Amino acid sequence: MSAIKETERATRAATQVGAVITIKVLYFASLADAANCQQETVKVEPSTSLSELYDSLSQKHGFSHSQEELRVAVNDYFAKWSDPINDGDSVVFITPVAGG
Amino acid sequence: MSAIKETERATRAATQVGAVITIKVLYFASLADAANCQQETVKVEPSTSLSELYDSLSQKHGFSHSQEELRVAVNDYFAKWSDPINDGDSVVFITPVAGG
Amino acid sequence: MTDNVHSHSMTIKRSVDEVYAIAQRDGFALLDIAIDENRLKNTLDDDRCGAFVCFEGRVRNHNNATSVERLTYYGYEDLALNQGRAIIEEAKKRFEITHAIAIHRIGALEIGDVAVWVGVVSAHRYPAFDACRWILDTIKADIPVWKQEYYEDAPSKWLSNNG
Amino acid sequence: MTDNVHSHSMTIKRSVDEVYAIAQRDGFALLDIAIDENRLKNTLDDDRCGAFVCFEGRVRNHNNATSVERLTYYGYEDLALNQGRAIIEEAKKRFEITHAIAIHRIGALEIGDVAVWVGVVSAHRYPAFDACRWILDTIKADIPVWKQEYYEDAPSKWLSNNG
Repeated sequence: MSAIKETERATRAATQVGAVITIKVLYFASLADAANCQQETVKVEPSTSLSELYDSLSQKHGFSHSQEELRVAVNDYFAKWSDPINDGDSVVFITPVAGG
Repeated sequence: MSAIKETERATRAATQVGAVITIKVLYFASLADAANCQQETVKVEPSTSLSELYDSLSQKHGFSHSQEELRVAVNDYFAKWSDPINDGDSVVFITPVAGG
Repeated sequence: MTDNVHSHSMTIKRSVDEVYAIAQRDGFALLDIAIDENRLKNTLDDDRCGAFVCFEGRVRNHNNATSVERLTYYGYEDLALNQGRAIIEEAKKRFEITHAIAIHRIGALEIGDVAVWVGVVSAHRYPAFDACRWILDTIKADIPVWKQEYYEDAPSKWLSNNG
Repeated sequence: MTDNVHSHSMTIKRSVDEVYAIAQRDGFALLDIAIDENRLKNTLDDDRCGAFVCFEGRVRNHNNATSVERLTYYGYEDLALNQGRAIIEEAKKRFEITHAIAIHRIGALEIGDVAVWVGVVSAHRYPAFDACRWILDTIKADIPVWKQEYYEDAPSKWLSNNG
Protein backbone atom coordinates (compact mmCIF):
# COMPACT_ATOMS: atom_id res chain seq x y z
CA MET A 1 0.00 0.00 0.00
CA SER A 2 2.74 2.45 0.83
CA ALA A 3 4.35 1.64 -2.51
CA ILE A 4 1.19 2.66 -4.29
CA LYS A 5 1.01 5.91 -2.31
CA GLU A 6 4.62 6.60 -3.14
CA THR A 7 3.83 6.12 -6.80
CA GLU A 8 0.77 8.32 -6.60
CA ARG A 9 2.72 11.07 -4.94
CA ALA A 10 5.50 10.79 -7.51
CA THR A 11 2.94 10.74 -10.30
CA ARG A 12 1.23 13.89 -9.07
CA ALA A 13 4.58 15.59 -8.69
CA ALA A 14 5.64 14.59 -12.18
CA THR A 15 2.34 15.68 -13.65
CA GLN A 16 2.67 19.03 -11.99
CA VAL A 17 6.00 19.62 -13.67
CA GLY A 18 4.58 18.38 -16.99
CA ALA A 19 6.43 14.99 -17.00
CA VAL A 20 5.24 12.42 -19.53
CA ILE A 21 5.86 8.72 -20.10
CA THR A 22 6.43 7.19 -23.47
CA ILE A 23 4.61 4.03 -24.43
CA LYS A 24 4.42 2.03 -27.59
CA VAL A 25 1.02 1.00 -28.92
CA LEU A 26 0.86 -1.89 -31.41
CA TYR A 27 -2.14 -2.37 -33.67
CA PHE A 28 -3.59 -5.59 -35.03
CA ALA A 29 -6.51 -6.52 -37.25
CA SER A 30 -9.27 -3.93 -37.64
CA LEU A 31 -7.54 -1.47 -35.32
CA ALA A 32 -4.50 -1.51 -37.60
CA ASP A 33 -6.82 -0.77 -40.52
CA ALA A 34 -8.45 2.13 -38.66
CA ALA A 35 -5.19 3.53 -37.31
CA ASN A 36 -3.57 2.90 -40.68
CA CYS A 37 -0.36 1.89 -38.95
CA GLN A 38 1.22 -1.08 -37.17
CA GLN A 39 2.35 0.87 -34.15
CA GLU A 40 2.85 4.31 -32.78
CA THR A 41 4.67 5.91 -29.90
CA VAL A 42 2.46 7.84 -27.52
CA LYS A 43 3.40 10.25 -24.78
CA VAL A 44 0.94 10.41 -21.91
CA GLU A 45 0.78 11.69 -18.39
CA PRO A 46 1.96 9.05 -15.92
CA SER A 47 -1.45 8.83 -14.27
CA THR A 48 -3.17 7.89 -17.51
CA SER A 49 -5.20 4.69 -17.25
CA LEU A 50 -5.44 2.10 -20.00
CA SER A 51 -9.08 3.06 -20.46
CA GLU A 52 -8.20 6.71 -20.90
CA LEU A 53 -5.47 5.72 -23.33
CA TYR A 54 -7.94 3.70 -25.41
CA ASP A 55 -10.51 6.52 -25.36
CA SER A 56 -7.96 8.99 -26.52
CA LEU A 57 -6.61 6.77 -29.33
CA SER A 58 -10.12 5.74 -30.30
CA GLN A 59 -11.07 9.39 -30.82
CA LYS A 60 -7.86 10.03 -32.74
CA HIS A 61 -8.31 7.07 -35.13
CA GLY A 62 -12.07 6.58 -35.08
CA PHE A 63 -12.05 3.00 -33.73
CA SER A 64 -15.46 1.38 -33.96
CA HIS A 65 -15.04 -0.92 -30.96
CA SER A 66 -16.17 0.15 -27.52
CA GLN A 67 -13.77 -0.68 -24.71
CA GLU A 68 -16.14 -3.37 -23.41
CA GLU A 69 -15.56 -5.40 -26.58
CA LEU A 70 -11.80 -5.37 -26.15
CA ARG A 71 -9.10 -6.86 -23.99
CA VAL A 72 -5.81 -5.18 -23.34
CA ALA A 73 -2.26 -6.53 -23.21
CA VAL A 74 0.74 -4.88 -21.61
CA ASN A 75 4.25 -6.07 -22.44
CA ASP A 76 2.97 -9.19 -24.22
CA TYR A 77 0.70 -10.41 -21.44
CA PHE A 78 -3.02 -9.90 -21.03
CA ALA A 79 -3.59 -7.14 -18.46
CA LYS A 80 -6.51 -5.70 -16.55
CA TRP A 81 -7.90 -2.36 -17.64
CA SER A 82 -7.11 -1.13 -14.14
CA ASP A 83 -3.42 -2.05 -14.40
CA PRO A 84 -1.02 0.93 -14.37
CA ILE A 85 1.00 2.00 -17.40
CA ASN A 86 4.69 2.60 -17.00
CA ASP A 87 7.24 4.38 -19.11
CA GLY A 88 8.44 2.13 -21.92
CA ASP A 89 5.45 -0.20 -21.78
CA SER A 90 4.09 -1.76 -24.90
CA VAL A 91 0.29 -1.73 -25.02
CA VAL A 92 -2.01 -3.62 -27.36
CA PHE A 93 -5.78 -3.44 -27.55
CA ILE A 94 -7.15 -6.84 -28.51
CA THR A 95 -10.26 -6.92 -30.66
CA PRO A 96 -12.34 -10.12 -30.62
CA VAL A 97 -10.09 -12.96 -31.75
CA ALA A 98 -10.87 -15.49 -34.46
CA GLY A 99 -8.31 -18.25 -34.35
CA GLY A 100 -8.88 -21.93 -34.92
CA MET B 1 -47.32 -65.52 -37.74
CA SER B 2 -48.53 -68.25 -39.99
CA ALA B 3 -44.96 -68.59 -41.29
CA ILE B 4 -43.77 -69.29 -37.73
CA LYS B 5 -46.46 -71.88 -37.21
CA GLU B 6 -45.52 -73.50 -40.48
CA THR B 7 -41.94 -73.71 -39.31
CA GLU B 8 -42.92 -75.11 -35.93
CA ARG B 9 -45.02 -77.75 -37.52
CA ALA B 10 -42.24 -78.66 -39.95
CA THR B 11 -39.76 -78.72 -37.08
CA ARG B 12 -41.87 -81.05 -35.00
CA ALA B 13 -42.38 -83.27 -37.98
CA ALA B 14 -38.66 -83.40 -38.69
CA THR B 15 -37.86 -84.11 -35.05
CA GLN B 16 -40.30 -86.94 -35.01
CA VAL B 17 -38.55 -88.65 -37.86
CA GLY B 18 -35.19 -88.00 -36.17
CA ALA B 19 -34.02 -85.30 -38.63
CA VAL B 20 -31.02 -83.22 -37.61
CA ILE B 21 -29.47 -79.99 -38.84
CA THR B 22 -25.78 -79.41 -39.19
CA ILE B 23 -24.28 -76.19 -37.91
CA LYS B 24 -20.75 -74.92 -37.66
CA VAL B 25 -19.57 -73.43 -34.37
CA LEU B 26 -16.49 -71.18 -34.41
CA TYR B 27 -14.51 -70.48 -31.26
CA PHE B 28 -12.56 -67.40 -30.31
CA ALA B 29 -10.49 -66.28 -27.34
CA SER B 30 -11.01 -68.19 -24.07
CA LEU B 31 -13.68 -70.45 -25.61
CA ALA B 32 -11.15 -71.60 -28.22
CA ASP B 33 -8.73 -72.36 -25.37
CA ALA B 34 -11.38 -74.35 -23.50
CA ALA B 35 -12.70 -76.18 -26.57
CA ASN B 36 -9.14 -76.63 -27.77
CA CYS B 37 -10.22 -76.07 -31.33
CA GLN B 38 -11.08 -73.25 -33.72
CA GLN B 39 -14.35 -74.71 -34.90
CA GLU B 40 -16.46 -77.81 -34.89
CA THR B 41 -19.43 -79.15 -36.76
CA VAL B 42 -22.42 -79.97 -34.61
CA LYS B 43 -25.57 -81.90 -35.46
CA VAL B 44 -28.63 -80.86 -33.50
CA GLU B 45 -32.37 -81.29 -33.63
CA PRO B 46 -33.98 -78.51 -35.68
CA SER B 47 -35.87 -77.18 -32.66
CA THR B 48 -32.69 -76.60 -30.68
CA SER B 49 -32.37 -73.04 -29.39
CA LEU B 50 -29.12 -71.09 -29.27
CA SER B 51 -29.27 -71.26 -25.47
CA GLU B 52 -29.61 -75.03 -25.54
CA LEU B 53 -26.76 -75.24 -28.01
CA TYR B 54 -24.53 -73.19 -25.71
CA ASP B 55 -25.50 -75.25 -22.65
CA SER B 56 -24.70 -78.44 -24.46
CA LEU B 57 -21.33 -77.23 -25.77
CA SER B 58 -20.51 -75.64 -22.45
CA GLN B 59 -20.97 -79.00 -20.70
CA LYS B 60 -18.94 -80.74 -23.38
CA HIS B 61 -15.98 -78.32 -23.18
CA GLY B 62 -16.28 -76.98 -19.66
CA PHE B 63 -16.74 -73.30 -20.60
CA SER B 64 -16.47 -71.04 -17.59
CA HIS B 65 -18.79 -68.31 -18.90
CA SER B 66 -22.48 -68.33 -18.14
CA GLN B 67 -24.74 -67.53 -21.05
CA GLU B 68 -25.61 -64.16 -19.50
CA GLU B 69 -22.02 -63.01 -20.00
CA LEU B 70 -22.03 -63.81 -23.68
CA ARG B 71 -23.48 -62.58 -26.92
CA VAL B 72 -24.17 -64.80 -29.86
CA ALA B 73 -23.62 -64.32 -33.59
CA VAL B 74 -25.25 -66.26 -36.41
CA ASN B 75 -23.81 -66.10 -39.91
CA ASP B 76 -21.46 -63.22 -39.03
CA TYR B 77 -24.10 -60.94 -37.52
CA PHE B 78 -25.01 -60.50 -33.88
CA ALA B 79 -28.20 -62.43 -33.15
CA LYS B 80 -30.68 -62.73 -30.34
CA TRP B 81 -30.59 -65.81 -28.15
CA SER B 82 -34.18 -66.40 -29.22
CA ASP B 83 -33.33 -66.45 -32.93
CA PRO B 84 -33.81 -69.82 -34.66
CA ILE B 85 -30.95 -71.95 -35.93
CA ASN B 86 -31.10 -73.28 -39.44
CA ASP B 87 -29.25 -76.01 -41.22
CA GLY B 88 -25.85 -74.76 -42.40
CA ASP B 89 -25.73 -71.81 -39.99
CA SER B 90 -22.48 -70.67 -38.52
CA VAL B 91 -22.75 -69.85 -34.82
CA VAL B 92 -20.28 -68.00 -32.61
CA PHE B 93 -20.53 -67.36 -28.89
CA ILE B 94 -18.93 -64.01 -28.11
CA THR B 95 -17.16 -63.64 -24.78
CA PRO B 96 -16.65 -60.12 -23.42
CA VAL B 97 -14.65 -58.18 -25.99
CA ALA B 98 -11.52 -56.15 -25.34
CA GLY B 99 -10.70 -54.10 -28.41
CA GLY B 100 -9.33 -50.59 -28.49
CA MET C 1 -3.64 -79.32 -37.00
CA THR C 2 -0.27 -77.72 -36.35
CA ASP C 3 -1.38 -74.12 -35.79
CA ASN C 4 -2.84 -73.16 -32.48
CA VAL C 5 -6.49 -72.66 -31.70
CA HIS C 6 -6.26 -68.89 -32.26
CA SER C 7 -4.49 -68.75 -35.60
CA HIS C 8 -7.75 -68.04 -37.49
CA SER C 9 -8.29 -64.92 -35.40
CA MET C 10 -4.77 -63.51 -35.61
CA THR C 11 -4.72 -62.85 -39.33
CA ILE C 12 -7.27 -61.53 -41.78
CA LYS C 13 -8.57 -63.25 -44.88
CA ARG C 14 -8.55 -60.15 -47.06
CA SER C 15 -5.68 -58.37 -48.81
CA VAL C 16 -4.39 -55.06 -47.48
CA ASP C 17 -5.82 -53.20 -50.45
CA GLU C 18 -9.19 -54.81 -49.85
CA VAL C 19 -9.01 -53.76 -46.20
CA TYR C 20 -8.44 -50.11 -47.07
CA ALA C 21 -11.13 -50.25 -49.76
CA ILE C 22 -13.63 -51.69 -47.26
CA ALA C 23 -12.60 -49.12 -44.65
CA GLN C 24 -13.14 -46.33 -47.14
CA ARG C 25 -16.50 -47.71 -48.31
CA ASP C 26 -17.95 -48.94 -45.00
CA GLY C 27 -15.89 -46.95 -42.50
CA PHE C 28 -14.42 -49.92 -40.65
CA ALA C 29 -12.09 -52.85 -41.21
CA LEU C 30 -9.67 -55.15 -39.43
CA LEU C 31 -6.02 -55.30 -40.44
CA ASP C 32 -3.20 -57.61 -39.32
CA ILE C 33 -0.23 -55.35 -40.05
CA ALA C 34 0.74 -51.83 -38.97
CA ILE C 35 -2.02 -49.30 -39.64
CA ASP C 36 -1.04 -46.67 -42.23
CA GLU C 37 -2.54 -43.60 -40.60
CA ASN C 38 -1.78 -41.32 -43.51
CA ARG C 39 -3.56 -43.64 -45.93
CA LEU C 40 -6.66 -43.50 -43.73
CA LYS C 41 -6.39 -39.78 -43.19
CA ASN C 42 -6.12 -39.14 -46.92
CA THR C 43 -9.52 -40.72 -47.44
CA LEU C 44 -10.96 -37.98 -45.23
CA ASP C 45 -9.84 -34.95 -47.23
CA ASP C 46 -12.87 -32.82 -47.94
CA ASP C 47 -12.99 -29.09 -48.65
CA ARG C 48 -16.33 -28.79 -46.87
CA CYS C 49 -14.79 -29.94 -43.60
CA GLY C 50 -13.16 -27.55 -41.15
CA ALA C 51 -12.57 -30.15 -38.47
CA PHE C 52 -10.58 -33.37 -38.38
CA VAL C 53 -10.37 -35.34 -35.14
CA CYS C 54 -8.50 -38.58 -34.78
CA PHE C 55 -7.84 -41.07 -32.05
CA GLU C 56 -5.00 -43.54 -31.91
CA GLY C 57 -5.07 -46.30 -29.36
CA ARG C 58 -1.53 -47.42 -28.65
CA VAL C 59 -0.19 -50.35 -26.68
CA ARG C 60 0.79 -49.03 -23.24
CA ASN C 61 3.73 -50.34 -21.24
CA HIS C 62 1.46 -50.89 -18.27
CA ASN C 63 -2.06 -51.87 -17.34
CA ASN C 64 -2.92 -50.50 -13.95
CA ALA C 65 0.24 -51.24 -11.97
CA THR C 66 1.36 -54.23 -14.01
CA SER C 67 4.16 -53.93 -16.54
CA VAL C 68 3.10 -55.14 -19.98
CA GLU C 69 5.64 -56.66 -22.35
CA ARG C 70 3.50 -57.09 -25.43
CA LEU C 71 0.00 -58.16 -26.32
CA THR C 72 -1.95 -59.97 -28.96
CA TYR C 73 -5.30 -58.98 -30.39
CA TYR C 74 -7.63 -61.59 -31.87
CA GLY C 75 -10.55 -60.75 -34.11
CA TYR C 76 -13.60 -62.34 -35.65
CA GLU C 77 -13.16 -60.64 -38.99
CA ASP C 78 -16.50 -61.15 -40.75
CA LEU C 79 -18.61 -60.16 -37.76
CA ALA C 80 -16.27 -57.25 -37.06
CA LEU C 81 -16.79 -55.88 -40.58
CA ASN C 82 -20.57 -56.24 -40.40
CA GLN C 83 -20.73 -54.66 -36.96
CA GLY C 84 -18.22 -51.95 -37.89
CA ARG C 85 -20.30 -50.94 -40.90
CA ALA C 86 -23.34 -50.64 -38.64
CA ILE C 87 -21.41 -48.53 -36.12
CA ILE C 88 -20.25 -46.04 -38.74
CA GLU C 89 -23.73 -45.84 -40.25
CA GLU C 90 -25.15 -45.11 -36.81
CA ALA C 91 -22.45 -42.49 -36.13
CA LYS C 92 -23.39 -40.65 -39.31
CA LYS C 93 -27.02 -40.59 -38.16
CA ARG C 94 -26.21 -39.44 -34.63
CA PHE C 95 -23.65 -36.73 -35.41
CA GLU C 96 -23.30 -33.95 -37.99
CA ILE C 97 -20.24 -35.47 -39.61
CA THR C 98 -19.15 -35.87 -43.21
CA HIS C 99 -16.95 -38.99 -43.08
CA ALA C 100 -15.58 -41.38 -40.50
CA ILE C 101 -13.12 -44.21 -40.86
CA ALA C 102 -11.60 -46.64 -38.41
CA ILE C 103 -9.33 -49.66 -38.47
CA HIS C 104 -8.59 -52.09 -35.68
CA ARG C 105 -5.40 -54.09 -35.86
CA ILE C 106 -5.12 -57.73 -34.78
CA GLY C 107 -2.15 -60.03 -34.20
CA ALA C 108 0.95 -59.58 -32.04
CA LEU C 109 1.64 -55.95 -31.11
CA GLU C 110 4.57 -54.30 -29.39
CA ILE C 111 4.53 -51.41 -26.89
CA GLY C 112 3.75 -48.19 -28.77
CA ASP C 113 2.06 -49.91 -31.73
CA VAL C 114 -1.27 -48.46 -32.84
CA ALA C 115 -4.07 -50.95 -32.12
CA VAL C 116 -6.98 -48.82 -33.28
CA TRP C 117 -7.29 -45.65 -35.35
CA VAL C 118 -10.46 -43.58 -35.68
CA GLY C 119 -10.71 -40.45 -37.83
CA VAL C 120 -13.68 -38.15 -38.37
CA VAL C 121 -14.20 -35.01 -40.44
CA SER C 122 -17.04 -32.55 -40.20
CA ALA C 123 -17.85 -28.95 -41.03
CA HIS C 124 -17.66 -27.93 -37.37
CA ARG C 125 -15.53 -29.19 -34.51
CA TYR C 126 -17.86 -30.54 -31.83
CA PRO C 127 -19.54 -33.23 -33.94
CA ALA C 128 -16.11 -34.52 -34.98
CA PHE C 129 -15.00 -34.81 -31.33
CA ASP C 130 -18.29 -36.37 -30.24
CA ALA C 131 -18.43 -38.85 -33.11
CA CYS C 132 -14.79 -39.90 -32.76
CA ARG C 133 -15.28 -40.66 -29.10
CA TRP C 134 -18.59 -42.43 -29.66
CA ILE C 135 -17.16 -44.57 -32.47
CA LEU C 136 -14.20 -45.53 -30.30
CA ASP C 137 -16.40 -46.38 -27.32
CA THR C 138 -18.72 -48.41 -29.52
CA ILE C 139 -15.85 -50.26 -31.19
CA LYS C 140 -14.55 -51.15 -27.73
CA ALA C 141 -17.98 -52.33 -26.64
CA ASP C 142 -19.19 -54.15 -29.74
CA ILE C 143 -16.43 -55.15 -32.14
CA PRO C 144 -15.45 -58.82 -31.62
CA VAL C 145 -11.81 -58.28 -30.82
CA TRP C 146 -10.12 -59.88 -27.84
CA LYS C 147 -6.85 -59.08 -26.16
CA GLN C 148 -4.31 -61.15 -24.32
CA GLU C 149 -1.61 -59.32 -22.38
CA TYR C 150 1.80 -60.81 -21.68
CA TYR C 151 3.67 -59.79 -18.53
CA GLU C 152 7.20 -60.16 -17.33
CA ASP C 153 6.42 -61.99 -14.09
CA ALA C 154 2.93 -63.42 -14.51
CA PRO C 155 1.00 -65.64 -16.92
CA SER C 156 -0.76 -63.95 -19.82
CA LYS C 157 -4.46 -63.28 -19.46
CA TRP C 158 -7.61 -62.51 -21.44
CA LEU C 159 -8.84 -59.01 -20.85
CA SER C 160 -12.30 -57.56 -21.01
CA ASN C 161 -13.44 -53.97 -21.57
CA ASN C 162 -16.46 -54.39 -19.38
CA GLY C 163 -15.28 -56.33 -16.38
CA MET D 1 6.54 2.24 -45.20
CA THR D 2 5.89 0.06 -48.21
CA ASP D 3 4.39 -2.97 -46.47
CA ASN D 4 0.83 -2.87 -45.32
CA VAL D 5 -0.40 -2.29 -41.80
CA HIS D 6 -0.72 -6.03 -41.13
CA SER D 7 2.68 -7.27 -42.32
CA HIS D 8 4.00 -7.54 -38.75
CA SER D 9 1.22 -9.97 -37.87
CA MET D 10 1.45 -12.18 -40.95
CA THR D 11 4.90 -13.57 -40.28
CA ILE D 12 6.68 -14.71 -37.17
CA LYS D 13 9.96 -13.40 -35.79
CA ARG D 14 11.36 -16.80 -34.84
CA SER D 15 12.94 -19.50 -36.96
CA VAL D 16 11.02 -22.68 -37.75
CA ASP D 17 13.32 -24.73 -35.51
CA GLU D 18 12.75 -22.27 -32.68
CA VAL D 19 9.00 -22.58 -33.19
CA TYR D 20 9.06 -26.36 -32.85
CA ALA D 21 11.42 -26.15 -29.87
CA ILE D 22 9.07 -23.69 -28.14
CA ALA D 23 6.06 -25.84 -29.00
CA GLN D 24 7.77 -28.87 -27.53
CA ARG D 25 8.86 -27.01 -24.37
CA ASP D 26 5.79 -24.83 -23.74
CA GLY D 27 3.13 -26.70 -25.70
CA PHE D 28 2.19 -23.84 -28.01
CA ALA D 29 3.64 -21.71 -30.79
CA LEU D 30 2.71 -19.73 -33.87
CA LEU D 31 4.09 -20.65 -37.27
CA ASP D 32 3.83 -18.90 -40.64
CA ILE D 33 4.32 -21.89 -42.94
CA ALA D 34 2.56 -25.25 -43.32
CA ILE D 35 2.34 -27.15 -40.01
CA ASP D 36 4.34 -30.38 -40.03
CA GLU D 37 1.89 -32.63 -38.19
CA ASN D 38 4.26 -35.57 -38.01
CA ARG D 39 6.94 -33.43 -36.41
CA LEU D 40 4.48 -32.40 -33.71
CA LYS D 41 3.11 -35.89 -33.31
CA ASN D 42 6.60 -37.31 -32.87
CA THR D 43 7.12 -35.13 -29.82
CA LEU D 44 4.19 -36.95 -28.19
CA ASP D 45 5.54 -40.51 -28.36
CA ASP D 46 5.41 -41.98 -24.86
CA ASP D 47 5.19 -45.64 -23.90
CA ARG D 48 3.06 -44.78 -20.87
CA CYS D 49 0.33 -43.38 -23.10
CA GLY D 50 -2.41 -45.53 -24.56
CA ALA D 51 -4.35 -42.64 -26.07
CA PHE D 52 -3.48 -40.03 -28.66
CA VAL D 53 -6.12 -37.54 -29.76
CA CYS D 54 -5.52 -34.82 -32.29
CA PHE D 55 -7.52 -32.05 -33.86
CA GLU D 56 -6.78 -30.34 -37.13
CA GLY D 57 -8.62 -27.16 -38.01
CA ARG D 58 -8.69 -26.80 -41.77
CA VAL D 59 -9.76 -23.92 -43.97
CA ARG D 60 -13.29 -24.72 -45.19
CA ASN D 61 -14.61 -23.75 -48.60
CA HIS D 62 -17.59 -22.09 -46.98
CA ASN D 63 -18.62 -20.14 -43.93
CA ASN D 64 -22.33 -20.56 -43.34
CA ALA D 65 -23.75 -20.21 -46.84
CA THR D 66 -20.96 -18.05 -48.23
CA SER D 67 -18.30 -19.51 -50.48
CA VAL D 68 -14.79 -18.79 -49.19
CA GLU D 69 -11.88 -18.43 -51.60
CA ARG D 70 -9.03 -18.17 -49.13
CA LEU D 71 -8.28 -16.49 -45.85
CA THR D 72 -5.51 -14.85 -43.94
CA TYR D 73 -4.69 -15.30 -40.27
CA TYR D 74 -2.90 -12.57 -38.35
CA GLY D 75 -1.24 -13.13 -35.00
CA TYR D 76 0.31 -11.21 -32.15
CA GLU D 77 3.19 -13.61 -31.72
CA ASP D 78 4.67 -12.70 -28.33
CA LEU D 79 1.33 -12.53 -26.54
CA ALA D 80 0.22 -15.72 -28.30
CA LEU D 81 3.25 -17.60 -26.97
CA ASN D 82 2.78 -16.34 -23.42
CA GLN D 83 -0.93 -17.11 -23.45
CA GLY D 84 -0.42 -20.46 -25.18
CA ARG D 85 2.05 -21.54 -22.51
CA ALA D 86 -0.50 -20.65 -19.84
CA ILE D 87 -3.24 -22.61 -21.66
CA ILE D 88 -1.15 -25.78 -21.87
CA GLU D 89 -0.11 -25.46 -18.22
CA GLU D 90 -3.74 -25.13 -17.25
CA ALA D 91 -4.74 -28.11 -19.41
CA LYS D 92 -2.18 -30.28 -17.63
CA LYS D 93 -3.69 -29.26 -14.29
CA ARG D 94 -7.28 -29.83 -15.38
CA PHE D 95 -6.89 -33.17 -17.17
CA GLU D 96 -5.01 -36.41 -16.54
CA ILE D 97 -2.78 -36.02 -19.57
CA THR D 98 0.90 -36.61 -20.16
CA HIS D 99 1.74 -34.16 -22.95
CA ALA D 100 -0.06 -31.66 -25.14
CA ILE D 101 1.20 -29.62 -28.05
CA ALA D 102 -0.45 -27.16 -30.40
CA ILE D 103 0.54 -24.85 -33.21
CA HIS D 104 -1.52 -22.14 -34.87
CA ARG D 105 -0.55 -21.02 -38.33
CA ILE D 106 -0.72 -17.42 -39.51
CA GLY D 107 -0.45 -15.82 -42.94
CA ALA D 108 -2.31 -16.52 -46.18
CA LEU D 109 -3.98 -19.96 -46.24
CA GLU D 110 -5.74 -21.84 -48.99
CA ILE D 111 -8.81 -24.08 -48.74
CA GLY D 112 -7.82 -27.33 -47.02
CA ASP D 113 -4.74 -25.91 -45.29
CA VAL D 114 -4.35 -26.73 -41.61
CA ALA D 115 -4.76 -23.56 -39.52
CA VAL D 116 -4.42 -25.14 -36.09
CA TRP D 117 -3.21 -28.51 -34.83
CA VAL D 118 -3.68 -29.79 -31.28
CA GLY D 119 -2.36 -33.16 -30.08
CA VAL D 120 -2.68 -34.74 -26.65
CA VAL D 121 -1.46 -38.03 -25.20
CA SER D 122 -2.57 -39.67 -21.97
CA ALA D 123 -2.69 -43.07 -20.34
CA HIS D 124 -6.46 -43.35 -20.88
CA ARG D 125 -8.70 -42.06 -23.61
CA TYR D 126 -11.21 -39.67 -22.05
CA PRO D 127 -8.72 -37.15 -20.65
CA ALA D 128 -7.07 -36.95 -24.08
CA PHE D 129 -10.41 -36.19 -25.77
CA ASP D 130 -11.43 -33.71 -23.07
CA ALA D 131 -8.09 -31.90 -23.00
CA CYS D 132 -7.81 -31.69 -26.78
CA ARG D 133 -11.24 -30.11 -27.02
CA TRP D 134 -10.62 -27.76 -24.11
CA ILE D 135 -7.26 -26.62 -25.49
CA LEU D 136 -8.81 -25.97 -28.90
CA ASP D 137 -11.72 -24.03 -27.40
CA THR D 138 -9.37 -22.01 -25.24
CA ILE D 139 -7.04 -21.27 -28.14
CA LYS D 140 -10.04 -20.04 -30.11
CA ALA D 141 -11.18 -17.88 -27.20
CA ASP D 142 -7.88 -16.49 -25.95
CA ILE D 143 -5.04 -16.67 -28.45
CA PRO D 144 -4.60 -13.32 -30.24
CA VAL D 145 -5.12 -14.51 -33.77
CA TRP D 146 -7.46 -12.81 -36.20
CA LYS D 147 -8.92 -13.97 -39.45
CA GLN D 148 -9.96 -12.24 -42.61
CA GLU D 149 -11.98 -14.23 -45.13
CA TYR D 150 -11.96 -13.47 -48.84
CA TYR D 151 -15.05 -14.25 -50.90
CA GLU D 152 -15.75 -14.44 -54.59
CA ASP D 153 -18.54 -11.88 -54.70
CA ALA D 154 -18.18 -9.79 -51.56
CA PRO D 155 -15.55 -7.72 -49.79
CA SER D 156 -13.31 -9.49 -47.30
CA LYS D 157 -14.19 -9.20 -43.65
CA TRP D 158 -12.79 -9.58 -40.15
CA LEU D 159 -14.30 -12.50 -38.32
CA SER D 160 -14.83 -13.10 -34.64
CA ASN D 161 -15.22 -16.33 -32.72
CA ASN D 162 -17.51 -14.78 -30.18
CA GLY D 163 -19.90 -12.59 -32.10
